[in-house]
Amino acid sequence: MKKILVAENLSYKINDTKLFQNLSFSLNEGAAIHILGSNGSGKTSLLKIISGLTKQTKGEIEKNYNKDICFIGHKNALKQYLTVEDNLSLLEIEAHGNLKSFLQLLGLDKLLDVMVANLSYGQQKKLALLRLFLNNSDLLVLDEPCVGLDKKSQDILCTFLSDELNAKKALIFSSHISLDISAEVLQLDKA
Amino acid sequence: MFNFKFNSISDAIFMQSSNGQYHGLYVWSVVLIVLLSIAITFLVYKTQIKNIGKKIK
Amino acid sequence: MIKKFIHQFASPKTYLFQVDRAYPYIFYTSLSIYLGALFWGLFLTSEDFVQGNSYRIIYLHVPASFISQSLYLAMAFASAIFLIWKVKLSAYLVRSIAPIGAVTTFIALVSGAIWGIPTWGTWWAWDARIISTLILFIMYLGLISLHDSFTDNEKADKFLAILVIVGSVNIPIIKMSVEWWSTLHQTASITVTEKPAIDPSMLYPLFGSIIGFTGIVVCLVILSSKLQILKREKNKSWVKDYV
Amino acid sequence: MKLLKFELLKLRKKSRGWLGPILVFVLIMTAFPLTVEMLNKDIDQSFLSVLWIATLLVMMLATEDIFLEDFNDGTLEQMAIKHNSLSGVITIKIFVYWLLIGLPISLLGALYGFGITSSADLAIQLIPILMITTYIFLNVFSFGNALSLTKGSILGILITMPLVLPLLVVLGKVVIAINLGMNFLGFLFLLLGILSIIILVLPIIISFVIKAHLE
Repeated sequence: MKKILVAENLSYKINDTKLFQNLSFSLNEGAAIHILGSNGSGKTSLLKIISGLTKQTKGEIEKNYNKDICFIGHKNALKQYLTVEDNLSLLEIEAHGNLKSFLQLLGLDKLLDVMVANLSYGQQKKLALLRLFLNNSDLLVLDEPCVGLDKKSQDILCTFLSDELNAKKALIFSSHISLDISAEVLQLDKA
Repeated sequence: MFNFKFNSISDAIFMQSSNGQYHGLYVWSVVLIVLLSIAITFLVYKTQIKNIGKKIK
Repeated sequence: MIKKFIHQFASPKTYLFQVDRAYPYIFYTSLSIYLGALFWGLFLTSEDFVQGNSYRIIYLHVPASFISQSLYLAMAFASAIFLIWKVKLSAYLVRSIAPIGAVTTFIALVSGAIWGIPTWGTWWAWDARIISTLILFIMYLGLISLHDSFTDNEKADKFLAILVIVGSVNIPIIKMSVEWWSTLHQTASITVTEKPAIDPSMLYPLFGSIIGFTGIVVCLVILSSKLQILKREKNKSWVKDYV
Repeated sequence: MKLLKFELLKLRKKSRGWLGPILVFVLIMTAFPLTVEMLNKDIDQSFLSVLWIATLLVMMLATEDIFLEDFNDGTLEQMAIKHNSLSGVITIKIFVYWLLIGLPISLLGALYGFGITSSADLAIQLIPILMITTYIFLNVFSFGNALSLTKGSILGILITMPLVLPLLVVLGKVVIAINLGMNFLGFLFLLLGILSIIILVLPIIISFVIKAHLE
């Protein structure tokens, strides 16, 4: 088994507030980690550290993958004043083979000419998740992917993630809604 | 080198120069401004430190 | 190794204790030097041949403008240390020097303007040094407002340090360019390399006032940094003991 | 190249982002002659001063949104993860802004120069100078806006205005050089030198600042 991520004694603090201390875990390919914790326990910070946006205060993190990370955060990375089609090309997935089927699956196929600002929040979230569905990465980092999604889309997401895990990809995510994926739980609590 | 330049206090206040102008107003206002602004800055910091000290206690 | 050394000796705690011990000595010596030099300069020196008695403002103006520029240099130095070695104390120092710099620049500007009335016949001139001092003043205020607009202090420290360093590159350029643009101001009275252009009897009190004023400003910086440390470390246990 | 295409698309579709500053420039340059007497012969000289100040103001306005929007909607986050050199992305971003805002303003400024002073020489000389200065202004104000990201552009302007003053001095000298018809090329090379230093250094500093914002 190849280890995609190995974290040793990670600590992080913002302005002298300690969020987590001496956190150690490892992530194999084909495995998933579900980060749990109360509000303000540092879930988002941990995911940002893993994706390289933030630097940990202490500890080491070893990354072992070839391609880019697929990171889905709170922010959608969508341009409100552009149409869905333009946004797809900005995300560099307009030519992907599976694009059409996923658009149909999520019910976005009729909305290609609509400006993103005119979509509902859930639709925007689905559009943002297309970047995940058509990803080209070994490591998937998801921060609260289910917020604003209806039950049907959540199921689609779960099936997709299970398939990805079977395809030897690694997944680390935080979610308040439990997802139907076999995942190891990492509990973050305030020190 | 260490002799008083001015003969009386009023001379020192008015500071008449050899060209006849009185420069005392300028010199003394600058002295006043400099000393005052430094003193005020000192005061402001001292009180602020005192206040924050009370808060911490 | 250097990093370890700096971190050991630059903890806010040791700094505060050392500085508290030195403060009264610095304050009283520099105050007496400053007042003595002012007395000497204002009453004992003979009047200037060209400017008359108004030249005595030099003993107040030159120290202030010298300090206002040196303080910026000190800030740039502290910022570099902060960015390279991540020393917290130097970040505090940068933030605490800025308001003191603004005060001294203000003194330099006002005293210069008043000095200008009898000597140039105008209180303001679009002249190289005046403009660059004014810009320095605005920059000090800008630095303060930049730091204060961020609630996240660590971010604010980083941005402040970056801006200080970019500004320090720019200050000599501003000075050169404005000088190139036009100049009316007299050339510097004292430079390091050349023989001073003014009489020794006027020079000694000038040096005295510069040294004394520097000491007073150092005291102000100490107070300001103390306030900064107390504000930023108020949750630490040693601060409670200290107060 | 792909990035260049994307940034162009993003700015082109946001017409208030690029057309807005250009129209403001046109309005300022049109309003200026209304405030002075048309028979005044000194209008030639004050025209250039107004031109520099108008360019300065418009570049401030134009950079207001340069990082803020991408920061708010998360695009910057994705870019920082995807691209190893964020400074390259920033260079391209500023270049696109220059292409859509700086370049048209340079041409318009030359046009106004011809219209007001009716000197073709002046108009032609203005084009390269304006092209370089708009690029420098865009870089410097982007730096200010990166620092004051999410805190409003007033702060950004306040802290970067002092930094562009030397450039204004150079531009003031250029006015004399143009009027006397001498040493024009020297100034052009001076401006080019300033520009090349700024292009090399500022994007790196800006990327440092933006990374700190993303933390």
